[in-house]
Formats: sequence, C-alpha cells, structure tokens
Amino acid sequence: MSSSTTEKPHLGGAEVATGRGVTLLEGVRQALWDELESDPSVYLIGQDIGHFGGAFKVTAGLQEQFGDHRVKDTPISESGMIGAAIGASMLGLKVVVEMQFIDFIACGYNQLVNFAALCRYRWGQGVPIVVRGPCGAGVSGSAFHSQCPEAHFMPTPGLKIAFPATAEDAYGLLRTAIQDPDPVLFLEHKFLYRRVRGDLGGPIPFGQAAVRQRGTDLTIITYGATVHTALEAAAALEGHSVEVVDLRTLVPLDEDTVLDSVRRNNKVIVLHETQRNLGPGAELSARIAEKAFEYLDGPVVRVAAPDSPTPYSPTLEKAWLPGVEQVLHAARELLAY
Amino acid sequence: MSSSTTEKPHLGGAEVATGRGVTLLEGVRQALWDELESDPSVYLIGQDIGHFGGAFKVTAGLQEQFGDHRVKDTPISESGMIGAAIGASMLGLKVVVEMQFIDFIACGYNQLVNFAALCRYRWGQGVPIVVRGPCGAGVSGSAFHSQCPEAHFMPTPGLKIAFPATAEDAYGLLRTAIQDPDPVLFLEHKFLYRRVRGDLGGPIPFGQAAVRQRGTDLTIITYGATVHTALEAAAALEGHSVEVVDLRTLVPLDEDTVLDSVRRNNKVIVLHETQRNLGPGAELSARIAEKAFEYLDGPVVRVAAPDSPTPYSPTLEKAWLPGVEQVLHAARELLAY
Amino acid sequence: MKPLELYRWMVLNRMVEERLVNFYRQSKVVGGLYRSLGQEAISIGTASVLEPQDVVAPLIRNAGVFLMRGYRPRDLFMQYMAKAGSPTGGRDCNTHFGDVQKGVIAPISMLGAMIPVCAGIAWAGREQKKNLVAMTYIGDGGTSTGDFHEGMNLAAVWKLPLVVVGEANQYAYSTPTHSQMAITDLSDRAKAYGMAHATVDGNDVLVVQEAARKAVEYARSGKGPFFLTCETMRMRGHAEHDDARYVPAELFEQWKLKDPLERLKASLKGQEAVLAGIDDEVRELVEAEARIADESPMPDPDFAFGRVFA
Amino acid sequence: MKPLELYRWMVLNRMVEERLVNFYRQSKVVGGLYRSLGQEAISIGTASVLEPQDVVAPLIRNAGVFLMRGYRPRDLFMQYMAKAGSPTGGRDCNTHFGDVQKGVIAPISMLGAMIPVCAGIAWAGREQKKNLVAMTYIGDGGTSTGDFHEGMNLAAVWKLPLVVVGEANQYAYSTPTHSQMAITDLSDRAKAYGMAHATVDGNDVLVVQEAARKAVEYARSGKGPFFLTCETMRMRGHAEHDDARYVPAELFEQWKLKDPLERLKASLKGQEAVLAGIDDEVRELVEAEARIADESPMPDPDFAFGRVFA
Ligand SMILES: Cc1ncc(C[n+]2csc(CCOP(=O)(O)OP(=O)(O)O)c2C)c(N)n1
Ligand SMILES: Cc1ncc(C[n+]2csc(CCOP(=O)(O)OP(=O)(O)O)c2C)c(N)n1
Ligand SMILES: [Mg+2]
Ligand SMILES: [Mg+2]
Repeated sequence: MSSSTTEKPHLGGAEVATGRGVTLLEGVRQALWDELESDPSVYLIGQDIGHFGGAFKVTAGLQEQFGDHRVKDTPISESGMIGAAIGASMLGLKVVVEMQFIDFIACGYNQLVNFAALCRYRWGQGVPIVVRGPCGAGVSGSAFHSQCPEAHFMPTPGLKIAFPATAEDAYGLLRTAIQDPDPVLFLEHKFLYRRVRGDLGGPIPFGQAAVRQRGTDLTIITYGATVHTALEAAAALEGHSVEVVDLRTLVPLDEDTVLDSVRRNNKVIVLHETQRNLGPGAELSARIAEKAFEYLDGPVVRVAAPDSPTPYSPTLEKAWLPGVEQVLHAARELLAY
Repeated sequence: MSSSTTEKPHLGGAEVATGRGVTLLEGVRQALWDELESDPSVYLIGQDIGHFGGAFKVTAGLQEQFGDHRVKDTPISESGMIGAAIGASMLGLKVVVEMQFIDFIACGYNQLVNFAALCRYRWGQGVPIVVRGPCGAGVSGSAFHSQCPEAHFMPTPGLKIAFPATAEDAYGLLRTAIQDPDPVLFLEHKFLYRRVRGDLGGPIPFGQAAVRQRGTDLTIITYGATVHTALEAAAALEGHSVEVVDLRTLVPLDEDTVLDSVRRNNKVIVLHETQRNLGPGAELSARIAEKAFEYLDGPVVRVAAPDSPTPYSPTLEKAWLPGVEQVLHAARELLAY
Repeated sequence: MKPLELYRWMVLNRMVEERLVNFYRQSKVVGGLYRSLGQEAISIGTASVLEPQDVVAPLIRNAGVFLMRGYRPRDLFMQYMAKAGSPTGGRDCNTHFGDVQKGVIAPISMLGAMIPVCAGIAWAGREQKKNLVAMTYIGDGGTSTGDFHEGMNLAAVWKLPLVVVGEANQYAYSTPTHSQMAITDLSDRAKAYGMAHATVDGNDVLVVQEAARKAVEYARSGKGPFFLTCETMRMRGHAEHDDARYVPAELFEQWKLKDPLERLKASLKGQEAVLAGIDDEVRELVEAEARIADESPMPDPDFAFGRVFA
Repeated sequence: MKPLELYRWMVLNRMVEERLVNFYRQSKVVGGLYRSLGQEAISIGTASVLEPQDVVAPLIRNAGVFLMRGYRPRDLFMQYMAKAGSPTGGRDCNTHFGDVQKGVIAPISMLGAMIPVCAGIAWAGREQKKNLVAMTYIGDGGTSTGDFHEGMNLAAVWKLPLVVVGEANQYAYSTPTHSQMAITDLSDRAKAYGMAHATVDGNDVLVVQEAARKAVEYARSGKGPFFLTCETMRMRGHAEHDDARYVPAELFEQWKLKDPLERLKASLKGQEAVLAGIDDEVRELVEAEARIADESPMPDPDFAFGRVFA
C-alpha cells in the first residue's frame, strides 16, 4: 500500500467535493506545521515521517523546517512509539504519533487503551497525545490497509476520537486534538486525502457536529468519508429534503445536534464505512431511542459495511463498501415507512 | 489480583444462585478435562497453568493427568501465545490459550483480531483457537484485573464471543468453543467462578439464548454475571412479570429469541457490566429498532457501567457497577412509560 | 540443489517480477508492487533446502519462495492483478496467499506477526511427529516489533524446529538500519534468546543454501530454533512507486556488483549455452503464464460476501 | 548514600511490608499483597543514586522506591487498604500510584509497558535539557513481553538516558526463569539492542548502589541507556496468598543466608547500638503511620465518578 496506489472512486460523493482550496492531506500537514511553529512542546514521531515525509507525504517538509528533534523517525514499534509519547507527555511534550497505516495501531493497542486513556481517572495524570494516521477503504488496500478502527476504540473511557470529512475540519480538528489535554485518536481517510479541498480556518472544538445540509424529511447521521456519500445520496433523492449531519468527533459526541435533527425530521439513517456489528451506528441508534424515542416515525436504520474484512479487488471492494445506492435504498424505504 | 482476593458481593444476584452441583470454575475445568480426554488434538497453553494450575486454579490437575505436552506453561507473551496457537491450529491442533486475566488480551490484540479472525475470509484458512480467561469486576481488581472486553472484540468480523452465566453453560459452551472451526473469545466472569453452581450437561450450541425466566410485562436482555443481577431484580419487581433472556454468546447473536421476546413484551432493558458507550447493549438496541420497531411500547433502555475504568476500593466499585438498584429504577420507569 | 537448478529458480523469480513491473506500468497491478531484486538468492537458497513436509511463511520479498513451493507464475500475476483466478480469488493482495497443503502460510501485513505463528507451526509439527521445520522471514526493520521478540523467545524456550531468516537489506522503507537498531550485525538479536545464529552473504545463493541447510538440519535435529541473517541490499524502492532517492547512489552501485544472479552465472563459466537455454525456457514460460493471467477475469462482485465463518 | 542511611531505608522498606502483612492477615488489605522480601537492596540501592530531577517508575516489588521518593508509609498502607486518603483516593491498587512532581510514574499492570513509557520520559527530559535520568524496573518474566523489546530497542537507537533494572528473582509467579527464557544471564537481553549492561549481586545493597551509580552516570552522560541485572530471589510467593510450594525449600534456605538486610548489618560490625536505635525509630514511625492509615475512612462512593477527561 502506498500513496501512489491506484485509487478507485468507490465512495461516490468524494469527487463531488473537489474544487478550490487545499486538499485534506494539506490541511493535516498545515495543522502539524502551525502547531510545530506555535508550540515548542509539539513533537512528531513515526516511521519514515522525517526526510521521507511519510508513506502519504503528510509530513513532507516538516523535518526540514523544524529539525530532526521535533520531527523524528522511529523503529517499527507501534507500542514503543505510543508508549514513548505517553511518557513524554507526562513531562509536558505534546507528541503526535503517526501510524503509517492506522491498521497497525492494533500493535500499540494496549498502550493506547490501557495506559494513555486510563491515567487521568486512575491517578490524575493527563496524557495529551495524538495518535493519527490514514484509515479507510476505497483504494484497494485489502484487509490491513483499509480499516476504520473507530468502533474498536469508542468503548474505551478516556479516549477521544476525531474523524474529519473536509480539509477545513482536518486542519481545525487536528489543531484542537494536539492542544487537547487528553489522548486523541485522529483518523484521516486516505481516500479523501487528495480528493476533497477547502479553505482552512481556525481550530474547531470537539463535540460540535456540523449540519452539512439542512433538510426536513430525513436525517442522515455520518462522519468521515461517508459524509460525501450522504451528500451525493441527498442530492439524488429528488423531491425529498434530506439533512446531513457530520459528527466530526465520535468522542465526545454532539448529542444536542443529533437529537435536535431527529426531533425535527423524525426519520434517521446512520451511515458509516466501518462494519455494521457494534459499529458507531449502534451507539447512535441506542442513544436516539433512549432520548428521542417518541419523536421517531420509523426505526433508526443503519447503513454500513458488511461484517467481513475489506476485500482487495476493486470489483469486490466496490460491492463491499456502503455506497450511494445502499443509502438511497434505505432512504426510500424509510421515507415510505 | 488472585483467586484469594477478598471478594465482595457487589453483583447482588450471584449469591442467590448458589446451591448444589459444581461451581462455574469447576465447569470450565471439567470442559477442559473432557476435551483433553476425548480429543488428542486439544492442547492448553498459558502462564502458570501447568503444575501450578493457574492463578485461579482453573487448570489444577490437568497437567498431572494429561502431561506437560498437552498442558503447557508459556513465557509472559500474550501475543506470542495467541500467535503460536494460530500457527498450531493450521496444522490441526485445537489450542486453548489462557489469559491469566483477560485484561492482558490487549497485549495480544493484533494476533486475535487481525490474524485469527480474518484468515478464513482472506485465504480460506480456518483458525480454530479459543482464547479464554477470567474477566469482570466485583472483586476489587481495579482497572486492569476487572475488564469485560467483549465490546472491543464484537466489531471484529470472524471472531465468536461466548460469555456464560451458569456452570452448565460454562461447561457446555466451552466444549462447543473448543470444537468450533473458528476462533472464539471465551469470557469467564471471575466473580461467578465460585459463586454459582449447577449440574453439568453436554455441549451447548452457540447462538442459542436461554430464557432464564419467562415473563409478560418486560424483557431484560443480558449475559454473564448480570444475568443474576437481572434475576434478582425480576424477583424484586413484585406485581410485574419480567422475562430474563441470557444471550450466552454475543457472536453469533440469537436474534430470534431476542425479537420473539421483544414482540411479546414490547418493553426492553439491555443490561451489561461493561461500559455503556458502544457496549453490546447498543447493538441490541439498534437491531431491535431495525427489526421490531413497531412492537416497541417504549425505548430500549440500557443499564451498564459508567464510561470510566473500574475503581479499586469496594465502596467505589459498588457504586460503579450496574446493580439491582439501577435495574429496578430503569424497569419501574419503563413499566410506567 | 544443483547450481543450474538454483539458477533457473533465480531467473524465474527475477523474470516473474520483471513481468510484474510491466503489468504495474500498464496499471494492471492493483496497489503496490514489491520487488526482491538483488535479494533473490535468499528466497531461493533458503527454500531450496526445505522438505515437502516443511512449512514456510514468505513475506512480500519472497516471491521466489512461492514459486519453489509449487505456485505458478500466474498465481503471483493474478494475485497482484486482483483476478478471480488468483489463490485468494481477489480477496487479498500481493503475497498474501497460502495453502497449508503446499506448506505455505499467508502473512498478515503487521510485521513480526509471522514469528509467533511459525513458532506455533513448529510446535504442532513436533507434537504430531511430522519431523517438519517451520521457516519464515523477517526484514531488519521487522525485528524491532514486539512480536519478533515474543515469537523468538518462545521458540527458544520451547526449543522449536523453527528457522527465521533475517533479510538485512540495509533499509526499512526509507529508514536505514542504524535508525532501526543500535547493533550492526542483525544476528545479535538472537543473543537475547540464547538462540543459535549465523550471518552470511545473502547475495551468494550457494552460501545461502549451505547456511540454510545447516540451519534447517540444526532445527530438525531437535537442537532448537536458528536465526540466519542474510546480508543483502534492497535494490529498488520499498515498492515500485518509491524512487528510493534516500539511498546514496554509491550504495546501489557497490551492491550492483554483487548481483546474486550475475555472481552465480560467473561461477558457472563454460555453461553459457545451458544458461541461455534456461533463460529462453523461463522467458517463454513467464510470457505464457502472464498471458493467461492477463486475460483472466476480475472476480464476481458476489465473492465479496460470505466465508467469514465456517 | 552512607551505609547507615541505606540501612534505615531497607529497614523501613521491610517493616512497612511486614506491617502490611499484619493488615493483610486482618483482611484489611484489599486484594493481593506483593512483597519485596529479600529484594529490598535493589529498590533501595538503585533509588539511592537518583537526583531530584530524575524520574522513576517502580513496580509492585519496589515499595522501597516510593518511600525514597518522598512517599510516607501511610501512603502505601492507604493504597493497599483502598482508603480515601491514599494517593489515588482508592481508585487504583497497591503500587499503582505516582506523581510527576515527585518524579514517580504509576505503572499499569501489563508487564513491559513501563519500558517504552520511561524511554519517552528520558527522551522528553533530554529535549527539555533537564539533565534527568529515567529509571524503571522489570522482572525476569517481564522481559518476555513485546513492550520490553520495543522500549529497549527505541532507547538504544535514540541513545536515551534510561536505566532499566532487571530483577532476576528466579521466578515469574510459579514459572522458573528457565521456562521463561533460554539464557541464564538476564543481561544477555541487552545484547539484542547493543545496550550497555551489567549483572550484579542484587542482595548486597552496597554493590547495587555502586552499580546503579555507574549506570545512572553512564546514562546521564549521554552515552545511552543501561540495563542493570540484579540477581536475587523472591523470598515469598508471588503475592501473600501464594504459598510458593513450587519453590524447592533448599532454594529458600540457600538465599536466606544472603538476606540483604542481614548482610548489610554484618558489614556494620560494632555499630549494633546505632542499628538498634534505627530499628526502634523506624518501628515507631511505621506504627504511627499504620495507625493513621488504619483509622482513615474509605472513599465516598461519589468518588467513583468523573475525572475521566480533563
Ligand atoms: C507492525 C507494522 N508496522 C508498520 C508497517 C508498515 N511497513 C510495511 S513494510 C515496512 C518496512 C519493512 O522493513 P523491513 O522489515 O526491513 O523489510 P524490507 O521491506 O526491507 O524487506 C513498514 C514500516 C507494517 N507492515 N507493520
Ligand atoms: C502482560 C502481562 N501478562 C501477564 C501478567 C500477569 N502477571 C502479573 S505478575 C506476573 C509474574 C511476573 O514475573 P516477573 O516479571 O519475573 O516479576 P516478579 O513477580 O518475579 O517480580 C504475571 C505473569 C501481567 N501483569 N502482564
Ligand atoms: Mg529491510
Ligand atoms: Mg521474577
């Protein structure tokens, strides 16, 4: 897998969003740049992130600008990298750890969920680290270069999770993540890296969902790459007014914006790329039931990947990924409910 | 942490279930014994499981009976142990790996979710291994000796999860797990080890929930230690007829039994010990909404631990654990809905 | 195995990869293409000493091992092109395929993970009295992973018939070995486990074969695992998209002189005609196989679903 | 540090643990009680050479380190009794507490995890020009974990001011060292990293102190990390509930003769009166502290909630 992988536009919507401004990948890089520049306690570590600039070139130019102390290559040791970031954070560094592909976070799982996330509760020690990296399918990465791991980390108390859908959010949320006093898992969808563009603003607070499109008949709640799938589906649902809510962060979750939309539209689809079984859609469905049951004119419907690994071949991956067609199908059924 | 830890009955219901027969711990040991005896391809590996019999004495006597080839001590290497079991399984051994405490599975996470679980889909190679160990709170084990990790593994395609509530099930489900052609995470609640007793039967198929108590007003869906909490709460709800469904396995999930109960009783509580956020209760709530929405006379209500680590001090742990009181409170509200 | 046989396998290994480069340039390869250019002697030399009952887990730089274990060039071509007829039917990529019947285990991407798994295979083989040796490979960079440590230690404590081949090819992606470890001889890794080890010239297939023979004998005889370091150089980028600008030109030049195929040729003076004959035979085979793979269909979308559980 | 001072710390370490045994027998200790009986010279000798700016991460067998870093006996008593007044307010157990201001990092239970974390502390300290050394401990069994490997390798590659103290106490729970590793000198683990190392008698506090002084000097001078193996014996079970029946009686007897406290006493011939005075002073202190801890309240249930995020 690599940045040059032939990318096939399985995610529909994404191309629609291309246009002027900088790419999402450049948004990530700019956030790292600005944080390195404005805060001397910010450090980046990762495999091949230095002079090479990383597998996706996200960190290109940063070591040249900020030196090999601030932007540092590591051995192939995900647990060692995350552990080192945890220790450094206790002395006041703010370390951003790159996973070359987020799939490899499985090798640093214990340090993140048991050490970083639980310190503050256990003995009052905050662990302000960011673990970031490319996630997601649509580029023929197969099972180990395509994962969206958010569901595996959401149950962990003490860990925040951000998943931007736009260049502005990638920039704004990453700046917030780096200055956040608690550990953050920051997910960058590799399919969006060079496909979405936008103008960068300032830091964006966690826990504030963005309503990407207002609507009155149906609400699609999603985040990350599938925000673009949802927008394309919404556009295709001629004659129906669809609202698209982009959660931006899964922890903290902006319940107010979600519930407000549910109370107005009464019909809800939760859409995500990661597998269906105990995916984030389950938590949204459960919370909506608990807090807005009486407002529902139909079941909260989930659209997500099937419960199998991401297949490699483009023909298989396209069939596996939750796309515009699945959303339209679910939407029509729900609208007719 | 150890088997001799002073155990405090935070989980209410559990003691109620004590009586004749063998303990849940003995049920686990008997299942291991019977499998070792009837199937020469069955092997056990783990830390201190040999002559010492394991931290909880689950494997006591097994090495003496079956020899140190079949029951083998390992170095402190969770990933190495699970990896070795995976490799051995490809040549036809059925290896049961003990985590001294299930919390340490975080150190073998990658081998289980990325190797064992995905092999069959990727290249058609089954990986029949069982990873088992003591889980759960109620014994003052604090953050790293009290975890119920099922939510972290449920999103993994290709991995089965069993969580027995009784001695019979511990025996019957473990025998099934060992003979299952796919990887199984087998969770044994340490608080139940010596608190519940029963007579052992035969193997129990996966994906068949047990209705522990029939009822007509309300259904409590749960599994593991909180089955006993639910039964005690049901008994305390005088004047109301409560059904208690014990899922037994989370993957596969017995949707039929769940939906049948929901359709009859129209009001549902999902109860589990593990944290609330994206706990298994979320998946149940979402599925019930998707498949039995019109039968619901109220929201599916979750009762679960708060989203924080398990605290150590008995006074704190008791407050943290979802107990009979919380279930009664939720039930009364829902019944009045 | 005779030098001429080794030569044929090395030529096949190289020509298959060169043909893959053509497919890659035609954008027919889906995803990245990983070469073993300059390292072929390691795959061929080590796999050449394995017995039918042995089990091997090749990584991305071990295309040659698949070929020696009975896979056809078309299998590798179809894997890289994500074709329906590939060993995984298009479900997984490049060298992520295997078949226990052939004694080949498919890797996962996470480096180091194969070491505990192959320790388990060696263990099971011993329990089953199969007299087998398990062999796997690890890059210099891959030895920094926790799984490498846990697997090596377990194999040493259990005295397992496992041979781990370390391919010290100077780089891990863009990272030179000295940024990966503070040792200069990769074999020193074995000292932490009290494991037998040796370091040899990985660009001389005869040397590799002899060292591998000893390592496999050692493991098979019940003495325990063996770590065999083969010093070599990755002569291309990490994958074909990577121009490896970070590698000093001199390094490439210096190692080019040690090309394993050229060195074997040189040692076969006087047999030029035979070698040329082999080249032609292999070239034809590769072309025929490439055509079959190229013309074969992509998988049916339905194959995306199912076979998650038995 | 002077022998008499070392003696006082060792006596304090031992008496605190003995008092904890009383609490344990009274079922006032919540959960397990982990002793360092026979290993006190390691905690005391190594912590004795640390500077105020240094940072240390003690494990369950390092109660003495907490005491030397400014924690009072009552802190350990209250931790083990899960009291409101304990450093974690009853949220976490035994030695799972710390305070960066005191230069003490709380461990997590997963063995090996502290090594990468302390490597990170050493790295941050160097970046901040604090001239600090990070020190942590690992049991023989703990060195089998992947985190040990990744942390040691990273520290060596980055030449970090880290000292890792290996407590080779013959057992990991019930598992003898030879079932844990195929090496007999734990220091061999360091050879995989090209890391400086030494193996010393862990039951002679003066030897440990001197070796630790050298190791810390080495690390502080910028030469890189140091792995110091202290050979010793765990003189109790893994925890007090464990009768350690699996340990041959002779082994205990043989090591009993090497009790670190007795050996230090023996080396202080002629000062019996002074030592007795220290014993009395410490005994009184421990009693007073124990009373305070014993009489202190359990936490308010509300403290179970909150402080998950800042
Ligand atoms: C655990 C893990 N982390 C990161 C990666 C990404 N990655 C793939 S190959 C590679 C470099 C491997 O270098 P080396 O082990 O020396 O093998 P070589 O490519 O040189 O043959 C990296 C970092 C991975 N596959 N697994
Ligand atoms: C990753 C991990 N696996 C298992 C355990 C359970 N465990 C706690 S202490 C222990 C033995 C430790 O032995 P050693 O490292 O030699 O330290 P010692 O107790 O001898 O001081 C084990 C297996 C753990 N804490 N962490
Ligand atoms: Mg390499
Ligand atoms: Mg030990």
